[in-house]
Order: sequence, then structure tokens, then C-alpha cells
Amino acid sequence: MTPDKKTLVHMYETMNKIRMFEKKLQDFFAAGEIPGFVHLYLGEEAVATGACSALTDKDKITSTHRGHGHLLAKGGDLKLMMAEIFGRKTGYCLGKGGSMHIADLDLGILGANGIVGGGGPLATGAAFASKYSKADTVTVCFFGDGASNQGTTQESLNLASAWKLPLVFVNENNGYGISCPQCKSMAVTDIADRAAAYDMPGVVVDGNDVLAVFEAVSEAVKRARNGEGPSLIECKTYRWRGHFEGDACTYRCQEELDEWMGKDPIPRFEAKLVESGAVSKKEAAAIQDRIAKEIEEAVTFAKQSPFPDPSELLDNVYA
Amino acid sequence: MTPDKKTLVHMYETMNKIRMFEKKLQDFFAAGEIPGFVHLYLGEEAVATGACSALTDKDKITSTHRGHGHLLAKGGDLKLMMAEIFGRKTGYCLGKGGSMHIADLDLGILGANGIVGGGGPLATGAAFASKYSKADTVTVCFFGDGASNQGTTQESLNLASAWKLPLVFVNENNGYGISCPQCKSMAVTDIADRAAAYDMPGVVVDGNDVLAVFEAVSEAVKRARNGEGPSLIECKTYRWRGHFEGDACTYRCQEELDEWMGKDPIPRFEAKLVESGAVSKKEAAAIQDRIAKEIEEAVTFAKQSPFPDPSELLDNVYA
Amino acid sequence: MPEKTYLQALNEALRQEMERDEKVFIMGEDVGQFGGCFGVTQGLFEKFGEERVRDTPITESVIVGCAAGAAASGLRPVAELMFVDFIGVAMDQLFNQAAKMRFMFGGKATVPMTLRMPQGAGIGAAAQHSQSLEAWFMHIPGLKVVIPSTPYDAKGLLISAIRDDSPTVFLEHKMLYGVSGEVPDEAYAIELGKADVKREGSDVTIVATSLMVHTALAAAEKLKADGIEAEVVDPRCLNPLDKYTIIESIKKTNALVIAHEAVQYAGPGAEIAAMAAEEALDYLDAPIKRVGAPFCPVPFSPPLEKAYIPDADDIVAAVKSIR
Amino acid sequence: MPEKTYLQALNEALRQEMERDEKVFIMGEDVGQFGGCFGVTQGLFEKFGEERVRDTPITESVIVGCAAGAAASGLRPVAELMFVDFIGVAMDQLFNQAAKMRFMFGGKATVPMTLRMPQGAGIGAAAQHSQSLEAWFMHIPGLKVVIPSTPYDAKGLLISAIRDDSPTVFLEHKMLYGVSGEVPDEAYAIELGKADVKREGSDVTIVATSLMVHTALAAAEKLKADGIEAEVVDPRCLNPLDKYTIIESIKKTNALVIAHEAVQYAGPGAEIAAMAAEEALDYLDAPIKRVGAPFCPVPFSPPLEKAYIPDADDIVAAVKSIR
Ligand SMILES: Cc1ncc(C[n+]2csc(CCOP(=O)(O)OP(=O)(O)O)c2C)c(N)n1
Ligand SMILES: Cc1ncc(C[n+]2csc(CCOP(=O)(O)OP(=O)(O)O)c2C)c(N)n1
Ligand SMILES: [Mg+2]
Ligand SMILES: [Mg+2]
Repeated sequence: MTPDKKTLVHMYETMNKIRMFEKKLQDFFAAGEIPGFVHLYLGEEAVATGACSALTDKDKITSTHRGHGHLLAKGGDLKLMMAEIFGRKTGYCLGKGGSMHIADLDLGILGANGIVGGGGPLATGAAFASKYSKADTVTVCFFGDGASNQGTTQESLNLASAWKLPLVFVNENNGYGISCPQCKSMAVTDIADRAAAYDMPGVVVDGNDVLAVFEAVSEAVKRARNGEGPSLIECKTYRWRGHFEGDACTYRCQEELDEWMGKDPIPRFEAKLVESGAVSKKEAAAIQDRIAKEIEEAVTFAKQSPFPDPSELLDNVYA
Repeated sequence: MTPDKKTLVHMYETMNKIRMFEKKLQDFFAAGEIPGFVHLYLGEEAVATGACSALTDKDKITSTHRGHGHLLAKGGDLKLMMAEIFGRKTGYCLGKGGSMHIADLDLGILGANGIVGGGGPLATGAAFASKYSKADTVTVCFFGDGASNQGTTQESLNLASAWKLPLVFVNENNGYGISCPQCKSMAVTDIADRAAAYDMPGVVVDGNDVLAVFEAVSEAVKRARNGEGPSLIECKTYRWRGHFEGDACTYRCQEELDEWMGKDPIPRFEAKLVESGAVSKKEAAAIQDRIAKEIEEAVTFAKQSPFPDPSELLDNVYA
Repeated sequence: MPEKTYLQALNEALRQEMERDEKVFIMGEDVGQFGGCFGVTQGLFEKFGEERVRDTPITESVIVGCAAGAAASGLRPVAELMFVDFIGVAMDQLFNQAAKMRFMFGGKATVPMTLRMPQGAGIGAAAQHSQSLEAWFMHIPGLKVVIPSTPYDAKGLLISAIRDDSPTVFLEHKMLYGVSGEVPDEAYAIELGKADVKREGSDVTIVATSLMVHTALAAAEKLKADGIEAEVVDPRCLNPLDKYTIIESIKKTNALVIAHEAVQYAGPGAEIAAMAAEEALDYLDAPIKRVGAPFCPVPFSPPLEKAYIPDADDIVAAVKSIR
Repeated sequence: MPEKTYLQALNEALRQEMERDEKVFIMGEDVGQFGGCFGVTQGLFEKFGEERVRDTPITESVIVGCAAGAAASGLRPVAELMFVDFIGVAMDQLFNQAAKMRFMFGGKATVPMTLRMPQGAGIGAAAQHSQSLEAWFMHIPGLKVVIPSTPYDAKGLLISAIRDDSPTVFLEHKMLYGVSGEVPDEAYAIELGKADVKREGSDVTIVATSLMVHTALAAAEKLKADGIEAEVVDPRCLNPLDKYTIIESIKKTNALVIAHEAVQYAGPGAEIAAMAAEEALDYLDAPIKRVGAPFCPVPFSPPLEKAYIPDADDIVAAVKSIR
């Protein structure tokens, strides 16, 4: 499945959007302008981008605490996201949710999630709703290597398979759950091997290769749309930053980081695009400029937006 | 690993003990003399017997809601069990626990459990304590096919493997979780296949063949004692009775039941014993008589025992 | 009006809502052909088929989470946990996901799910199958908590819970399933958050829930013999709580006794007592008494279980200590 | 006496108990080399090694259950959940297993485990990382619930919790970790279930817990300026609860205000209010006031979070409404 040019360009845009968005947050967090925690997606852009490029607007995703990339890749609005992370009333959640709870149901985004493994059960529900309503939509559930050990994740894999739900589990294996390396949290090397426990296909892909992710997820989405049930795609990747901003990251070594920074998914993809003639160097630069501008606008929007008023505190508890 | 004669005789005794104990309960429940629920182990005697015969007195087990067989096989006292199930003060739990909560810590029995999947996490703790204290003891965690879908079970498998705990997971696959056939609750055919998700050995055995269970569990126990970590043994078996006494069992067909009753583990084992000369027909009959008498004594003990006094209600909440 | 059991009333509510609205479906362990552990969903599988009456694996986290996700995606799930005691493995999906989603997302999610759970002691099911846990659910902003005591209320409140757009916990008492009462054949809704005065009286207000409503009514009959007229108020929902009806009753009787089967310490009655001590203290001429389960797990043996469950004499004694 | 932070006090308690008793070990997510999400276990991995300071996978059910199983097998685990908010996936192992095991088994199991969990809002961590859930734990027979407010109490109570033979939930407030106070170098134990009067006063009793003790003390200073002398009582444990000290204070002041950060509705203060309305009503000359969080999830944005967390002015207002 080779994506068409439009898709390729969109992927390139998306990856850059995530990269620049996260870098902005890194700076603003360091400057003390962002409340709470942020978990940045830097280095993992290819996973969200590749996976969401395999989806239509009507398809759905559940995300994680490290959700900005997923949300942007699924079409999340830069301004509304930025404003939310800045705690402003104009944000996606009116300032009530923050980085870990951004959602856009209209775009099929069932929310970032502060609970590791929390998205799996919700994803089964979204996928079941599609099936029940014969809606032909697919749900992608993003989850980390750490989350793969949480019982809720495993229950979700099981239900999805027992019920043949149109659900694709995209595992982002960045090697760590906070400070805990994968080898200490589980005995297996490939999380994809867990798929067999639920009789679903399990595939390992290079998570820093956006096309590889796209291809594997597209395949799984096709299966899901055909009523053949769920799949598990493990994307091996790495997070460049600490678990959250402020994490000194003493548990990893510089060599490991350097090695992975060398596998930066964006230049790799750009090189391919340029080589294949899909995008010229100049076009690539123009895209980057445009996105940088959009992000500046989002920052301006966020910073100029008011904070919510305490009188709004009790709104939206009930429907 | 062929068991010696003493072990073989003990196995035969144990299987008969469980069989007769459960039949007694069936009758007394039908007569309205037993409060609450009972989940009988009839038909599955070979699993508990084979597994516990591979253990020493110091080894530990966690059990389930269908626990009588496990407890008896691990050496549980007939009188104390019977009295507990009859709700008497002389029972294992002073009448506070009943069928689903019998424990005997001195015998390494960490308790039956009313929560499906509840025993797994406790078993990791028992196994960890052995390892931490260099105690050379092994823990067996019994769990059902239904329980294998509960997240706590899967988390327990994972931790046991990640920490290389001396733990053997014995899955009793009797084909149903209450009315739900295995094929509706999971997509896999062999629960043993789930072992690979945690990088531990997974073995399927005929759960109605006590020697096959004994052999597989012995092998796993040896591994565990050698510090090589946990294993998963799936024992295919069948429960003869409804899920609980009173269940009309409309979800299964008579042919299926008949087929499995034809695989009754006790006569099968007896035939082998007699054939090999380990036990004569006469000896077998004598054993059965002795056990029948012991069970009668247990019933007498239970029935003659007083109920607990309401003044004891608040005892034993805290240490 | 026809007489039906609490169980039949619930079953009828489910059937009628499923007929009315295709978006309503049922999920849980053994709710299909088996008809539910206590029989509440009997016949629905046959009528609506397995797409709409769905047996699940033993996977409570996913039962609750799947319901929440499906609700946020436009359906109206009615999920069942076989016993409320099993919520411990699924609490996260209830309190951190279903209940908070709408608020966290700035009002952009709607989660019209109902979670039915049988509660209570009385059948010798012991410590892990007999609890009453409504106090936990009351403490969760975003949830509604319904706890009917009669067949009539059970039907009308379940219909309302299903139609409600917020996640609702619906707590049935297993000792009530066989209780009969008048129940209209047609569908009807009882507003969530409206108490019902089950008996009028002038001398003491007894706020009681679930099975304890019946116990309180029995106590009231005993008290009547001694010339004490008790008013029995059944809140029916613990969230929203109908403070108004409770306080109006206190204004009339000047005394409050609260009865529930949950453990008394930090139980549902604590909130009702605290509310009264704050908002109606001037109308109270005696200490507020609570009658609830003692501070221990539910015991197995019948004499212990009997001692554990509050009875009419306990309520009578509480009333007599202040009246 | 040397000054130490609440965090240092906890760390010292852990270290000293691990030195004293080989059976004590620590487990939880990132408690090893990382030193714990908030740093409470820092240095212990280096000192005691990875057998005794054990990083776990993300597996809260098994963290709690493994601790319970190890405790029942003779060890003294100190388990950590990174945030109390994560208890939702592990509640079963806490309330149905650890807390009930001894009772269900007729007294034959001893489960000396401690479960440490940071609570509370104040760092912009939003709805799933900021809650205060002590009300749930209070309602669980078989558990003890400890909730220290000062470095001195933190150390002495953690040592007692570890030495205690019953399962104990130990609730730390993340905004207290940096608070300093006098803490002896040597190990010492504070009896569980003994309140501490943090400030004496004659006009109103303020029962406050955790961070709210400090807020109440600030409120008391403000009230003093208006001639109102508040007595601030810190129960330190919510189970067992030192009713005696609270009632004695009420006898002196005749008025009760309760302050906690947990959601007010069905929160920990409800039990204290209900207890007072039952056992000390005759000494109260004004309604019992509670100050707790409003009925919504914890919001993210700073002005909302600030509005959410009760502050000294809220306590002052509550006191003034009755004094
Ligand atoms: C139930 C639960 N347990 C623990 C945490 C704390 N926590 C947040 S993120 C995280 C690590 C998650 O690791 P992984 O799933 O690999 O995702 P990554 O951060 O690597 O993207 C942990 C332990 C949590 N938020 N929820
Ligand atoms: C957490 C939880 N969910 C549901 C139940 C109700 N329940 C009791 S036994 C059972 C079936 C268990 O099936 P399986 O594990 O296969 O054991 P079996 O009864 O076949 O021995 C169920 C659903 C329970 N006790 N605990
Ligand atoms: Mg990771
Ligand atoms: Mg089974």
C-alpha cells in the first residue's frame, strides 16, 4: 500500500507539526509558563503519524498521557490544543483537562488519558459501537510498552479478539515506562508476541519509519473493516526527552539517546520524499515554515486567551 | 518422573477424598443444610491431586471459588473444612469464611477466593516471599479458563516471569466460566498459548489424567526451585455439576456431559494402579471405605459443632 | 395495578427501553441465555438476540470501560456486574473514566451508561459477595447513584437511569428481587433525585434505603404499638440527594434516624447525618442516630450474618434511644 | 531538634525500619534507582539493593496483591502507588483481599503491609492525578488509614504503620513533601489512632487533616485577629479515629468545623460530623460546618484548581458563619 502524494505530504506536515509543537512546549515548560506535567512525544512522531494516516476522519482513537502526537495526527486543532495546555478557557476542554485529558469527539478522539492502560477498555467500547451501528469505522488504541503490562490492556486485547472488534492496537514501544526499561518490566522482547495470546496478528515495525507504520496499520485497518477483527502492531521507537519535562533521565545513557537521535524519523522521511520526487527540498522547507507560523499563531491564541473563571468550576460535571 | 508407590496411593486417596467430600456436599446442599453457595469440584479431582502431589508441605497454593479440591489435596483437614462449610465455629475460619474463603496458612494454603482472578496477585506475593527469604518453596496458583481473561491473572503471569518467581500457574480449563463457553470468552483454543506472552513454558495436559498433571507440574516445580521462573500448565477437564449447586446447566448438552463422565479420572487412575500392581482391587476398596468413614466423621463433627455466637462478630478484623 | 416482583419490574424496564430505543443494549457476564446470575435479564437474549444482549468474558474493567466508550460513541449501554463486590477490579474505568470524561473534556462527551449491580447480604454469600458499596459511588462527582427499594421504584428509576445522559450506578438488593408490589405495565419514568415518603409520621424521621426501607417500615409498625409515629423517607437516589424532602420531614419530626445496610463507619448515612447537622440542626431536638452494619466484613455463618444485618429491632432501639 | 522536610522524614523512616528489620522491603513503580516519582525512596536502592527496593512493572493490582501475599507469608512490605488515583485498578486486592483476609480466615492470617500513596491537588496534575480518596479507605473494615500532616508525624506514623500487623494505607500529600519541621534523628513510633491538638483554642474546634491542617492553622491566625480562638485537632489517623480527643475539644468549644481536601459530599468529614451529631450533639451550640472540595473532578487550569482547593478564607468563612 503506497500512499499517494497528498498523503505523503500530509504525513510530512504532521510529523513536523508534532515536532514543532512539542519543542514549543518544551521551551514554555522550561520557562514556567505551562502548569502541571507535560509528556513530550519528541522522537516518536512517526508512530502517530503513520497510524493516523491509515484512518479516515470518522475513525476513532484512544490516546495516552503522551498524547499530543496522537491528537495532532488525528486532526486535532493546534490552537485549541495549545490553549488547553496553557490552561485557557478557549482550549479544547475549557481549561479543565490540560495536556493529559484533551479530547475531540467530533474528530473521533476519545481522549488522552492519565491512567496507563486506561484507553484500552474505552477503545473496545468505541469499536463495539461501530460494529453495533454497522458504521464501518475502525478504532486505534495507542498504548506504551509499560501499558502493555497493565491488566486493562490485556483484557481489552482479549475482548476485542473474542468479539472480533474493528480495533487496531498500536503499541509504542519506546523502551521505557518512566525509568523502568522494558527488560525489567517483562520477559518478552517483542510485545507483538502477545498478540498470539489472543489469536490476533502481531507485527513488529520500525516505529521511526513512518511508511512502515502506515503500511502495517493500513493492513490491520483493512482487516478490521473486513470484519476480521483486531491486530496488534508494535512500533519500536524512543522518546528523546525524559518521561516528563523535568525528568533528569539518569536511568538511560547518552549513547543510547545518541543512537536513537541518529534515527530521527523526520529527516529519514524527508530524504525519501525528496529522493522519490514527491516533495522537493524547497517544498519541504515551505511546509516547515508554514507550520512554524501556524504554531506561532496557536501560541499567540493561547497566550492571549483568558483563563477560565472560577465561576465555571461546577459546569460540565453532569450532562 | 514416576511417583513412588506411597505417592500413588496418596493420590488415589486424595482423589477419592475429594470425590466423596463433594458428593456429600451435593447431598447436604440439596437438603438445605449448607448455607450460601457451593461450587463443586466433581470431575476435576485429577487436577488438584496431580498438582499438589508435586508439592511439599512447605510449598504454597492459592485457590479459587471452586476450592475444596485444592484444599483437600494440599492437606486440608476434613473436619475443619466440613465444619466451615456448615458455618460452624469449629471450622477453619470459625464460620466466618465459608466455602469460598477457607485457608490454612500453616499448610501453605493462602485461601480459596471469591474473586475470579483474585488469587494470582497473592500468589506472586507468596512466591516472592519464598525467593526473598531463600526458602526454596514453590507456589502453585490455580485458576480457571474464565479467570485467564481477568487482568489480574495476566498481570500476575507477567510479574512472575519478569521477576523469575518460583510460581507455577495451573489452569483448570473446564470449558466454561459459569455459562460462558471458552470459545465465546477468548479466541484462543489453548490457554497454555498465553505463556509465550510472558516468555514462560506453556504446556497442555489431560486434566483428567492425574499422572499427566503430576508430571507436568513436577517439571514446572523443578524449574521453579532451580530459579528458572514460572510455568503455565493448562489442564483440560470438565465440571460434572452446574457452576454452583442449583444451576440448571441449560447451556451445556447431555452428550458433552456424558462424554466427560466417561473420562472419569478416578476409575482411569484406579485401573492403572491395579494393572501396574501398585494397588490391588481390595486395597482400593479398603481405601475408599476408610475415606468414606473419615468423611462421615467429618460430617458428624460438623453437625455436632456449635454455630458461632453473634458476640464473636467483631473479632479478627484487626491483628 | 398488576403485581410484579422487583426482578420482574427490572426485567420489564429493560425490555421496554430496548424496544423503545435501538441504542440500548445489555452487556455483562452470563446476561445472555443464562439470563443473569439472579435472572434479571431472563428472556431478553431470546427476544433481542446476541448483538443486543451480550455475554462478556470475566473482565469487569472492560465491561465498565466498554460501556463508557460505547456510550461516548452514541450508544446507551446497560452493563451489569454480577455482584457489586467485583467493582474493585473495575473502579478505575468507573471513577476516573466514565464519571470524569465529561468534565475533563470540557463538556464535550456525553456518557449515557447505566451500570447495574446487585448488593447486599442475606444469602450466606460471605465477605466478597454481600457488600453494600453505595458510599463509594456517592463520593464520585459525575456519577448518579440510584438505589430502589420497591418494584414500582425499580422499574421507574431504571427507565430514568437508562434515559439519563450521565453515567448512572443502579444498585439492586438481592434480597429484594423476590419482593412483590404494584407495577404498571406501561413504561414510566421516576425523576432521579426525588425522595419518596414511604410512611408518614410525626415523631421521628427514618431515612432508609434499599432493603432497609422495608426494615424501617417494620420498625415503624413496632414503634406505632408504643405510640411513636415514624416517618420513613426513602431517598431512592443517593446522588442527586433530595435534601429538601429529608429536611422537611425533620422539620416536622425534630428527630433523625438513618438506616442502611452498608457499613456504618464512613457509610452513606454519614453524609445524610452531616447534611442534617449542618442544614437542619435547629430542628433537631435529639442526637442523630445511624443504624448500619458493624465495622467488619460480611460473615458467612447464618447467626453471624443475621447479627451483621441491621434489623427492625436495631432501628426501634435507635429510635427509642432518642424518643 | 534537626529540621527535616516531610519527604526526608518519610525517607528516614523507611531507611531506619529497613535497617531494623530484614523483613521490610519496598516495592512500586520507579521506587528504585529513580527514587520514586516524588523522591520519597531516594537513596534506598543504593543502600539496600534491588532485592529490597523493587521496581515493578505498571501493574497496580499486582503491587497491592503481591504485597498482601508477601505479608501473609511473613514479610513486611511497604508498597507504593505513584498516585492514590491509581487505586481504581487495584481496589480489589486492597479491599477484598488484603483487608478481609484475616477476618475471612478466622484470624489465621496476618497481613502487615503498608501501602503508601501520595494524594492531593496543587500541582496542576488535573482530574486523574490529584484526588484525595481517604473516605473510601475509611469505609473498609480491616484497613487502617493514616494521613500525616507534619514531618514529625510523618516519620513516627510511618514507622508505626510498618510495624503494625494490620494492612495500613498511608496517605501523603504531595504539597507537604517540601514542608519542614523538627524531626528527631532516631526512630520513634507514634501510636496509630491518637489525634494531635495542633493548636489550642476555646471558641471553635476545627478538625483538619493532611494539608488542611496547615490551612486551618492559617485560618486560626486570621480568626485570632477577630478575637476567635480556634482549636485545631489533627486526627492523624482516620481509622482508628480518635473520637475522644475530638469530643473533648467540642465539649470545650461547643462548635465544630471540619476541613479536608477530599470532595465534601460523602467525604471523610461526613463521618466526623455524623459521629459528633450522634455523640456530642448536646455540646454543640451551632450547626456543624464542613469545608471540603466541591462536587466536581479536580480541574487543570490554575485559577480553577485554586478555586477547587479549600483555603484559609473558606475555613474562616465557615467558622464565622457559626461564631
Ligand atoms: C495506572 C497508572 N499507573 C501508573 C501511572 C504513572 N505513569 C504515567 S506514565 C507511566 C509510564 C508509562 O509507560 P509507557 O506505557 O511505556 O508509556 P511512555 O511513557 O513510555 O510513552 C507511568 C508509570 C499512571 N499514570 N497510571
Ligand atoms: C471478579 C469476579 N467476577 C465474576 C465473578 C462471578 N463468578 C464466579 S465463578 C465465575 C466463573 C469462573 O470461571 P472459571 O475461572 O473458568 O472457573 P470455574 O468456575 O469454571 O472453575 C464467575 C463469573 C467473581 N466471583 N469474581
Ligand atoms: Mg514506554
Ligand atoms: Mg471454567
